[in-house]
Amino acid sequence: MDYPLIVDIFFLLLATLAVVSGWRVFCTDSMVRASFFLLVSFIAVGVIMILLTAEYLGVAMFFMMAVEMMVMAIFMVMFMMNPAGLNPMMMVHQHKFSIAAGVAIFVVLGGVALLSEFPDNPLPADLDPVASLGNELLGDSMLIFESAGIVLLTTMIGVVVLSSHRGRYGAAEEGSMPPGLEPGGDPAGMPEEGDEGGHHHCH
Amino acid sequence: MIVNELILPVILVTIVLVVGAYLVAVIDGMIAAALGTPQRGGAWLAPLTQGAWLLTQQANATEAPDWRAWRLAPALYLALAATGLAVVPFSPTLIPTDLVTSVVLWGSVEALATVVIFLHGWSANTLLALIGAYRYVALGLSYILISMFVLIGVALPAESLQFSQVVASQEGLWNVIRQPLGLPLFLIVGLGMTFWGPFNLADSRDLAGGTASTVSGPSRLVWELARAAMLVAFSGVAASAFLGGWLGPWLPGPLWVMLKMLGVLAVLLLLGRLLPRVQPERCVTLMWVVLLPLSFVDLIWAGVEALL
Amino acid sequence: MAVSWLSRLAAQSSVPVFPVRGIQGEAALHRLTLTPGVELVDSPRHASILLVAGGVPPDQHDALRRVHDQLPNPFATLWYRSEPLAELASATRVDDPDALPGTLMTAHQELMRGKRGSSPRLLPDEPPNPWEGLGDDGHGGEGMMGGVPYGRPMAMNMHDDIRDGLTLDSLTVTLGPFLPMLPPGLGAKVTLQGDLVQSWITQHAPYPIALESVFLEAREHPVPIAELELARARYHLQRLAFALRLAGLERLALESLRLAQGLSPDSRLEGLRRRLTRCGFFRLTTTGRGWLDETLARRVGGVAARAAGLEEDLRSQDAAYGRLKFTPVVQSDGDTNARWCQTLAEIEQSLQLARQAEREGLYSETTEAIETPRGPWGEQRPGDASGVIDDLLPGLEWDEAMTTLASLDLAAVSEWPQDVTQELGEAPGDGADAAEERRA
Amino acid sequence: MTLATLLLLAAALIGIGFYGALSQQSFVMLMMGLELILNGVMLAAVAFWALSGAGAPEGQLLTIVVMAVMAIEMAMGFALVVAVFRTKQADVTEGITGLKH
Repeated sequence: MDYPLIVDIFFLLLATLAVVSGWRVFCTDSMVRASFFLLVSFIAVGVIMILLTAEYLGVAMFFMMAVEMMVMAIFMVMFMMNPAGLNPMMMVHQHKFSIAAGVAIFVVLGGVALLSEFPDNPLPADLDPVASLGNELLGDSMLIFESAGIVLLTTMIGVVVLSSHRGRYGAAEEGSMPPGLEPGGDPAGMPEEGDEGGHHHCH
Repeated sequence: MIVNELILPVILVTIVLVVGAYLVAVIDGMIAAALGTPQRGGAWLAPLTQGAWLLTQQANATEAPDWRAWRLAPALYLALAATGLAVVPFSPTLIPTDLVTSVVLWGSVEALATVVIFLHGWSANTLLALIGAYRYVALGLSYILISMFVLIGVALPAESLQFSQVVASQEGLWNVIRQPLGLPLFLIVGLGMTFWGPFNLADSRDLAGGTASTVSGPSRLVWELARAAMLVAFSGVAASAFLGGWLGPWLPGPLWVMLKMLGVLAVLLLLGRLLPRVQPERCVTLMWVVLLPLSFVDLIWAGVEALL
Repeated sequence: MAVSWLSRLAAQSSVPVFPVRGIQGEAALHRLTLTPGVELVDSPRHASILLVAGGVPPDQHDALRRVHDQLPNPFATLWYRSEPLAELASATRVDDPDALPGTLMTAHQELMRGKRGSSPRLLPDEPPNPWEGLGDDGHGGEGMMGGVPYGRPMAMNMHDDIRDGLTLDSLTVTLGPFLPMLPPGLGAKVTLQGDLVQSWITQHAPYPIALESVFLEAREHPVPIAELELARARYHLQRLAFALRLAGLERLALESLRLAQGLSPDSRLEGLRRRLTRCGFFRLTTTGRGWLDETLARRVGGVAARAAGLEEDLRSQDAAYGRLKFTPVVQSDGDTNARWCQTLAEIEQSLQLARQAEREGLYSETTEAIETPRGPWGEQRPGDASGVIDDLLPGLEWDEAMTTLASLDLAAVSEWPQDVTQELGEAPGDGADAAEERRA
Repeated sequence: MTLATLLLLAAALIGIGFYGALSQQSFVMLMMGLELILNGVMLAAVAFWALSGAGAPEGQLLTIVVMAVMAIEMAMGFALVVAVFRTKQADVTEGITGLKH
């Protein structure tokens, strides 16, 4: 299948972007930056998918990965608050072995890609990718899927709300008591009983 | 072909975005004046003079910011607003980007907006901006969920994820009547994702401007412009998803879309001036315990209607 | 000339002013809020003019210099009833509140037209904590993240979680004394976990507030009750306006200020109260947090005490008030919400007392113990109560903490009345009040 | 944009992902390596679907499944990190020697 020149140019730019940002993930000094570099890599691949007319997948990639990377960045900040990566860090082990493994895998897979013969069966012209995906995914059972999805989400929210009493905003100790440092010991990282006379909690 | 597919949409989106953002500032100024804010000079000139002042002001620095992200975030937010506006169909033929999954694309604009707003607050490396960024992230997920459920509701009768099909499916009856819960929910999400008025938790007064608290000069201008532009893009999506887009008697389609967008904008800006800022804790509860279940009800309503 | 065209346009914009609220500067700022063409902004980065309103004690001049240097170029400074810093010899000083808006606008226009140079930087532009990293990666060379490349340790989880079961790293910062959300002069060292206040240590007490002169006169000789009560209502309305602005209700804040400005015994509060209730101020913005127990409430005194159910009001000891059948209004809850309900109720009560007293021409009788809007003034003036927030704010989210702070009136009462005339000269500046500030 | 170039790009992403997953000390960074590998896998799947599989719907389906796997991987991974962090106060791979606690 032949693509117009402009598509090829776009593809080249996006491929470079995807690889460079994918590589930057592991050599930036802040984890928040790392997760957003990964997001850029995902977005570049998503746009390539749209160029390949997988329009649903490409766009789904944007929003799935945006939320996922956002959560990832927040988890980083949860474990180490580090605005703007103020305190940079280098956290690498077995460096040489990893580089060798990465290069080896690239060479093997790249060799397979270049040397093997794949059938040349481009998309039929009358194919509607989104509809075909929807039919394959859900078939005729769309209603069942959708109601099951909503029920599941409701259950999740309900469980979170119930298990944390008033969630993030109230007495939540019962729902999220961490285990003790030794079996049967006091919970880790929890305040001592009785300090911080807690009228502002109970009011 | 290039003219029709590339240049024309870009020009259209740019013009609507710039004019729209200017109108947002003008309408907001007019509402403020009507509600008693003392003002000198006309509402039409005020945004221009304000913009000119920001252009003459120097951009400042903070201690060790993430320069790239800090300078890029306002531009990225503006780009997201442009992407959002690009999926709005202005007439059956005049559609900047007629992607078959344009409803999902709008969803990803909302998701990426969360990332960009977080970056804007995080990269400044100051306390108040960082708190603003956290707050938006804590709420962003609930905005995305509610908006996706509501938009799936309008996609069901259209049997398509394409905004032009969604508009076409409202030929007989607009979605605002067919799914009465949809538009109010969507408007609340809109105030949330542009952090405007009652849901302005990211750039709020108690944070001295939140994510924008340490930004000055041209980058602040771009950020404020982007916020207004996002409001414009949102009103475009709301007009096509619920108010029948280009449909309407007498007037040409694009004019109808613009009028409906103006209507949505006026409602949003008025709400923004009338309501107090919702406390973050209450906002989280409101989103997850009240509005999200309501969006399920809206979706089930839409599904049952589509089956009948 | 595109540039001159741009600057001509910029000169016409409303003047963005960042106010540094010093000792006795509030009254002028209330007037500025209602002035068209002047916009009071919350961040020095958003301003073209730094307005130092009122005196700043010498030990806070360093903080003032830092705020000064935060304004982006080009900017000017204006000193209202305040002695300019020694480095800024040519700075403009204004003492007349009526001339203030005009001077602000002229300064902004001259700045934009290039007729006035930008104020010079006062502090050297070097990082407060220079880079001290070791090694290629700058991680400080002490283990994976133990280094201090910017002279500060990495935020670590040093305190235990106190509210929500989510353990985040905590961050300690110093706030104030010119942060616009805090009472003027309040400085604190705050540890935050996410947006949750984990500890709050007040370092500078807020500046003493100046009451209207009628309260000080009431300590010396009987004064008309109507005048006293109107001044009281005005004081509360101005505090309400601050909280409403903080809550994003600009229009109601302005309404409240306008009401305060034109206050007469015939003024009515019903309109404002109705609009406040309708827009959901009590349901969406104020919290049921910030609860004061009896001891703390008594320490703060005034509205806060009565909102916590203490029927303490020196007015009930005054025979003239007795003739007006005065009984103190009280609430029971003692939280932020109750304090605002109490404030509104007291404004209404004051207006009603003023109406009655004006009809009957009543004068206050007791002079040794009067109830100021800030609290009881018996043996001594109401003192600084900012110590209570150290116990009150931990465990609240930032927004709740700010809402709570706005609802509390903590500053001591100054020995000088508001709007000291020119004869008293420099008094509201660095001299007398600064000494008092240190005593407080 | 041919099948070979697309697969080459996918191979590069997978290679970088492997490097990351093997070399990083932090759990979260390790997960990023895995996600980058899956990114390459998805690209390869879509490339085959579009250029070699004649639009068989299974190609797209595979990508959707991979996306779901990524979401689950992240949720499980974070649950694990949080659990380990709470017991051991460590978030690096070398901080734990066995998972039996």
